[in-house]
Amino acid sequence: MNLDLTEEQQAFAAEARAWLAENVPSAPLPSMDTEAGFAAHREWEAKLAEGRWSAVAWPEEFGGRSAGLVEWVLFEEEYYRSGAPTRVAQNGISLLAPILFEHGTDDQRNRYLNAMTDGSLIWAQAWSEPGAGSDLASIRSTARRDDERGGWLLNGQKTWSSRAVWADRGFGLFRSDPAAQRHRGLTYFLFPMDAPGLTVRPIAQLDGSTGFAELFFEDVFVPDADVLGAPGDGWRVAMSTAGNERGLSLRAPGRFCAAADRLIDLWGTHQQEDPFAQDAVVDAWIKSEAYRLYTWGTVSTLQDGGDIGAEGSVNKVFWSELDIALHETALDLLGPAAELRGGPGVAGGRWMDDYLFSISGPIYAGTNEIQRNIIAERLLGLPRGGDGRRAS
Amino acid sequence: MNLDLTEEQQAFAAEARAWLAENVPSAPLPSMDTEAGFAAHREWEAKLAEGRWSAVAWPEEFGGRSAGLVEWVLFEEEYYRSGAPTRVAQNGISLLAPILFEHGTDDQRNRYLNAMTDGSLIWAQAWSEPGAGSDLASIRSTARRDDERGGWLLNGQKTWSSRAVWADRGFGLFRSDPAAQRHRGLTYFLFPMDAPGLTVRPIAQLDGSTGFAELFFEDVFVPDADVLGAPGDGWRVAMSTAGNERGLSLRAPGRFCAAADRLIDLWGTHQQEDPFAQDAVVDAWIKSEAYRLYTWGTVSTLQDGGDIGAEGSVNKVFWSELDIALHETALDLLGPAAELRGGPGVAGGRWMDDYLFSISGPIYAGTNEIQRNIIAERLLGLPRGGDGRRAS
Amino acid sequence: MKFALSEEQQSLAEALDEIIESAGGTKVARTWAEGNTEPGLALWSQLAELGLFGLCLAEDDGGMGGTAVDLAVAFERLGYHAVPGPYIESAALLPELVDPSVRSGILDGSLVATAAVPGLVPYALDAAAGSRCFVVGPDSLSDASAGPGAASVDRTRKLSELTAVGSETALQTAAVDLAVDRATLACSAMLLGAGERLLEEAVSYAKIREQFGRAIGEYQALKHQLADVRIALTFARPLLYGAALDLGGPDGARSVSAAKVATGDAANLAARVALQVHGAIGYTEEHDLGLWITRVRALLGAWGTPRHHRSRIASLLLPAAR
Amino acid sequence: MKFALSEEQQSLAEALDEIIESAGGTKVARTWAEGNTEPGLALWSQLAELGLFGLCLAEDDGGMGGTAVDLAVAFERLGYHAVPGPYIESAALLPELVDPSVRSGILDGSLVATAAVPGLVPYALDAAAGSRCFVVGPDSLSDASAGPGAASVDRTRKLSELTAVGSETALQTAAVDLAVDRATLACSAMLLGAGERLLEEAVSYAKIREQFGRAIGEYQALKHQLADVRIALTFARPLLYGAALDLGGPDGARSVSAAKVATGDAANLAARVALQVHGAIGYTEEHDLGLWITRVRALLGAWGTPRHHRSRIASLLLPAAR
Repeated sequence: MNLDLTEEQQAFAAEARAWLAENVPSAPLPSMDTEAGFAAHREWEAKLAEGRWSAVAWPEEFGGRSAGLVEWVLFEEEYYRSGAPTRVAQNGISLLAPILFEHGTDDQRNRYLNAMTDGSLIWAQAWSEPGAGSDLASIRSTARRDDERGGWLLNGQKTWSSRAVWADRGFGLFRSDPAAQRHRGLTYFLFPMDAPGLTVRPIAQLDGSTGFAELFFEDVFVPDADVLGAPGDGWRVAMSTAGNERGLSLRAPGRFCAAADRLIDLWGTHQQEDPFAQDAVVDAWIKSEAYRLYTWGTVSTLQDGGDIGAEGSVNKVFWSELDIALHETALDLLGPAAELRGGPGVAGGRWMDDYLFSISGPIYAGTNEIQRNIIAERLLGLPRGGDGRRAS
Repeated sequence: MNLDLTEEQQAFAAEARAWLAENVPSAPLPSMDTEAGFAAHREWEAKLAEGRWSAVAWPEEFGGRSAGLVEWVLFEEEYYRSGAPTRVAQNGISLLAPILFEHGTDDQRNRYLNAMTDGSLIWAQAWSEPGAGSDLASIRSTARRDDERGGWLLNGQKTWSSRAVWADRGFGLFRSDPAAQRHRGLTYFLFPMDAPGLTVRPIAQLDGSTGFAELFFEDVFVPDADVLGAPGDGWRVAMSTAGNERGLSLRAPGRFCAAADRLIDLWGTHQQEDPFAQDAVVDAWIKSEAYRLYTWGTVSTLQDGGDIGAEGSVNKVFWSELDIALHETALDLLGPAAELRGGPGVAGGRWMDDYLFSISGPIYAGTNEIQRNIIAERLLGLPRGGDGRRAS
Repeated sequence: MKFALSEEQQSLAEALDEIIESAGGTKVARTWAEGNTEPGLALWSQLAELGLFGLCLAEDDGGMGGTAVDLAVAFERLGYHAVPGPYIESAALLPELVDPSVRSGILDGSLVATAAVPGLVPYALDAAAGSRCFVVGPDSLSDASAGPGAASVDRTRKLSELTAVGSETALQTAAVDLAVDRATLACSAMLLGAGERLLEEAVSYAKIREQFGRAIGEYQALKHQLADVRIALTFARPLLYGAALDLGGPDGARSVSAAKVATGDAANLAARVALQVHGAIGYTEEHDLGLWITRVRALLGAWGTPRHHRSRIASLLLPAAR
Repeated sequence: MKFALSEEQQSLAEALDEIIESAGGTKVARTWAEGNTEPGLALWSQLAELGLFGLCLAEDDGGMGGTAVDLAVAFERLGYHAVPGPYIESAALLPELVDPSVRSGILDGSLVATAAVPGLVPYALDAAAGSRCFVVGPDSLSDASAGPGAASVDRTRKLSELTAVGSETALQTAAVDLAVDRATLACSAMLLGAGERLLEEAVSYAKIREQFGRAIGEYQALKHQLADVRIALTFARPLLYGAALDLGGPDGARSVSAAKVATGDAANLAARVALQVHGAIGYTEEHDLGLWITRVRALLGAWGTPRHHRSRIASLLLPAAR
């Protein structure tokens, strides 16, 4: 057992650190959920691509560096510690790309992967439907065969579609076999956001941002070339994404380590007023360390050919609760100034904005209730309730 | 709205305070779950009876003072603040007596009530059965009619019978109609602990005490005169006790206020070593205050003819969690000495002993899970689960 | 001893509910957040007519001669409906501190006053919507001018730094302390009202919203979270009333602090659970839930943070504490 | 980078499990609690044969030349089986502090040594069962005589105050600090093992125990409590291994403290939930559950309380902290 890095790995991390120090914008970009902010984040993706840092784990032909898992985690750690912007390309790079690599056609990979890395192709995800919530399989949007044009016609409604307002393309599941129930008869589609028949309605959020949207589909045509995996096989195809969303790729440990470091700095400047926050600050640091080390354990498991499976649920509950506790501690330290929304020169910095984001953590990517069911049933082997409820 | 006491009430509290100051043993009695301790507690009950403080709310003919609810709460507050011993007579006075007053015959009241107040008659309760846990209605012990002798023959097994090892008599429910299910066909019996056919097996506990026991009934005869309420009506009769057990009478606020006061004293002497315990100490005080004030609200409701109902469940969860948090804070303050069991001169005092008692709080008198179901379904009106589970 | 609301107090609560609901309920907060203060100020006038701003001011001073319990009852309703505006400042803090001419303006609703209390309340609420700003010092009162408004997490709240202008009026320290504690009590009542509303919204939603073919309120995990909210609110309420009875007495300070801590904790738990029960829909601006979630977050730090109040209690329980 | 146990480490754990289970498993703790140390001391000898007491001592010093990770692996098993006796003292604290003659006695199991570390570990464990007592000062070691044993919440633990006798042997401060941190690491591993066992017992019981006609493990409220225990233990474990890797290095102190805090918190949660799942039966002495519940409570305060370790982390993260 060791945490030793090879010389190559150390050099890789040093290269990333140096590049980020040189290139990360000194002032934070405006929120990616505004038009100007979206454009600024797109530019940042292009800059990343220039340095070939967009998707380090991808093959070089698609803009990556063929980096291993260890390097990928090292990069993420450097990325967040550098204060670099949140990735507007995340839906594509973290959620869609792993599926394209596994189930996509060569044509799909060639058309989409490179464009994802330089910011020219940003994806919206279209998982949820109104009224479905965590029950992702209760999909009512339909895909009807159009043999004449060699494709499908999408109809129905999706919601909580992230990045949808300014994204270029979207991906999601539609029911292609109207007779099939739940997980069966679904097909995975890729579609342009400006397709005729597709209407995007932004959803304003608690924190004032509008990054999510409702999507209305009226006979939106998708050619066969943009079906991902086999028709009817959508659920199985999508589940590798869901595993990813909950697993390593959604929350790199660097994010929490960097936030814990900022919290320690904040505490340093507020310690006189509030010595009693010590334990909460220390606990945030301990937990971010635990998350960092746990991730190395996961990397080791994956390198040995193991898989994460239901461990992803343990992970999700842990980081989402850590994220809230860490930000609540910061708000406590800030006192009455905590109430102010962030902006240049505001006393509380961006802590309140980040807090508002954190409280959505236990809801999205599978509520923490669903995750705890999965932990209890799949990891601990407890019986399912006889009440027809499903763990996921 | 006011918390003002009448002159009479103030005089009553002063009288109780003075008597307690004069009479409470200066050294704590040995545990009532030992033979010597049980005897010492019995003597203390006799002493209380001399001062007519055993059951202040009872009519004078039964050894009480006909005191009102307010006086009763005032007495309890004074009692706990004085450091007086725990009441070995509690099963009888708090659980059984309210039922005797409501459902008992004159003969039963005359035979039992006075003797409960002077320590000469201590009761064991016999609610639970092995394997039943919180499901009190799943009673399998039986009562068979014995017309010849004019009574009933009890058979079966009870467990978690408190005070049973040294008690004089016991009370509990038995299934008198073997064909009836669950809440129906049960009868409430009073029986001597030395009855032929009744075997008492003490159960040693985590904290080393043996206050609970298993009871084995083999044709234990109980005359008709010791059936409480009508045969077959036992569940309805017993439920007034269950309500009591969860309500006002089980945990007088004085108990927590006195413990919070001791915690504040402890903190005063450990503040240098552990300033960071401040918030936990303050929270224990706030919650004991909340409990005290809440109790006055309950008294006001009862005085106005209202009843507690499912509010008792809110109460039970709150005090049981407060009790644990308060004692954990004390253990934190004590540092490594916390580990020591209490005894004269021990550095940690009785805090660890009381902590061990506190962790049984969320289990007994209806687990906190059951109580939360009751709160959700009866107070909030949420639907019962379709899984056949009952709230109580 | 009667630790329960009187019929008059229950009627007061009902009267407030009716007026606020007739004025549009939560719509008032929404328009206020969008910068249109008209419906909010119209409601302000109606509540002035009811006597809200002189609720616990002596009748000789033009008030209703009520008690701090009445004040708590009224402010719980304001929190329940997420009513916007500097009510704490105008109705709880200032009436006994300002001179009679200002006071009469406050009482009849013609004057919307706000204030900062340096060290405790550094930013004044809704200075732009108000007609007078004050800085309340430890033993003084000054007129003030307001800096530009900054955005709060609660979109109905605009916060400004104040600069004292003109001469100070000297005040008794005890009078200032009492006024600040009364304002803190009002804030606690608002938190309790917001918490009760959050629980109500969550319970209603849990009864109708289905997941995996059943009402989510049937699932024990959500049931128990909601039960915990009920417990927290139920035990915060007597602390609020207890503080109202103690206000101005020897235990007033620690009782008010206890009420602020407990109502804040309970309301914060209510906000977290209500959001969890609603899921993503509760996180949208279209849904009213965010009004209370953000209000609770804002009020947690207003009129003394939990840190401030816990330390005040500590120093009163054990004088050697910091 | 390979942050996972090696096959050898897994074999070590299995070997320990086999020896301890053959020796009677939890029966060893029960007889020890009743004052019969014979089975416990027989197990002690067997574990000495396995090399436990020289596990991470250099081979030149007669040890196995293992790492602190091996030590953590072994002590997790001791905690899992609630093995009684001063193992932390003999196997983790003392081997590198005592002189070679004492050390060889410890290594071959003939010498059962215990110790107090004034300021951190005021009471020595099981002095009566042992053959040598030491007081470990900041830079010294002394033989010691033991006062009468006092009862711990854990009935397998008897605690004594020690009085130094004879002359002090001088030690390097760094060597003492390292030994104390190694002992703390061993204690953390024991906590994790106890926590894992508590979870295992609770899960097994939840599968078979019925209430209201169904296995209690079907009820979501208990499921989620058990899931939370799984989460806490899962994230405490990497901190334990991380601390083992860091031991003796520049981050050793804070990593060991983090491991002690996290394993203690996780094990304490496991104890609370396991008791809640079992109900009254778990509170009886007849049931084994109490062995781990009381062990966890005792170890929480041993080798540095959570307070001590959190404050140590704070002082290392931010030198200005106390």
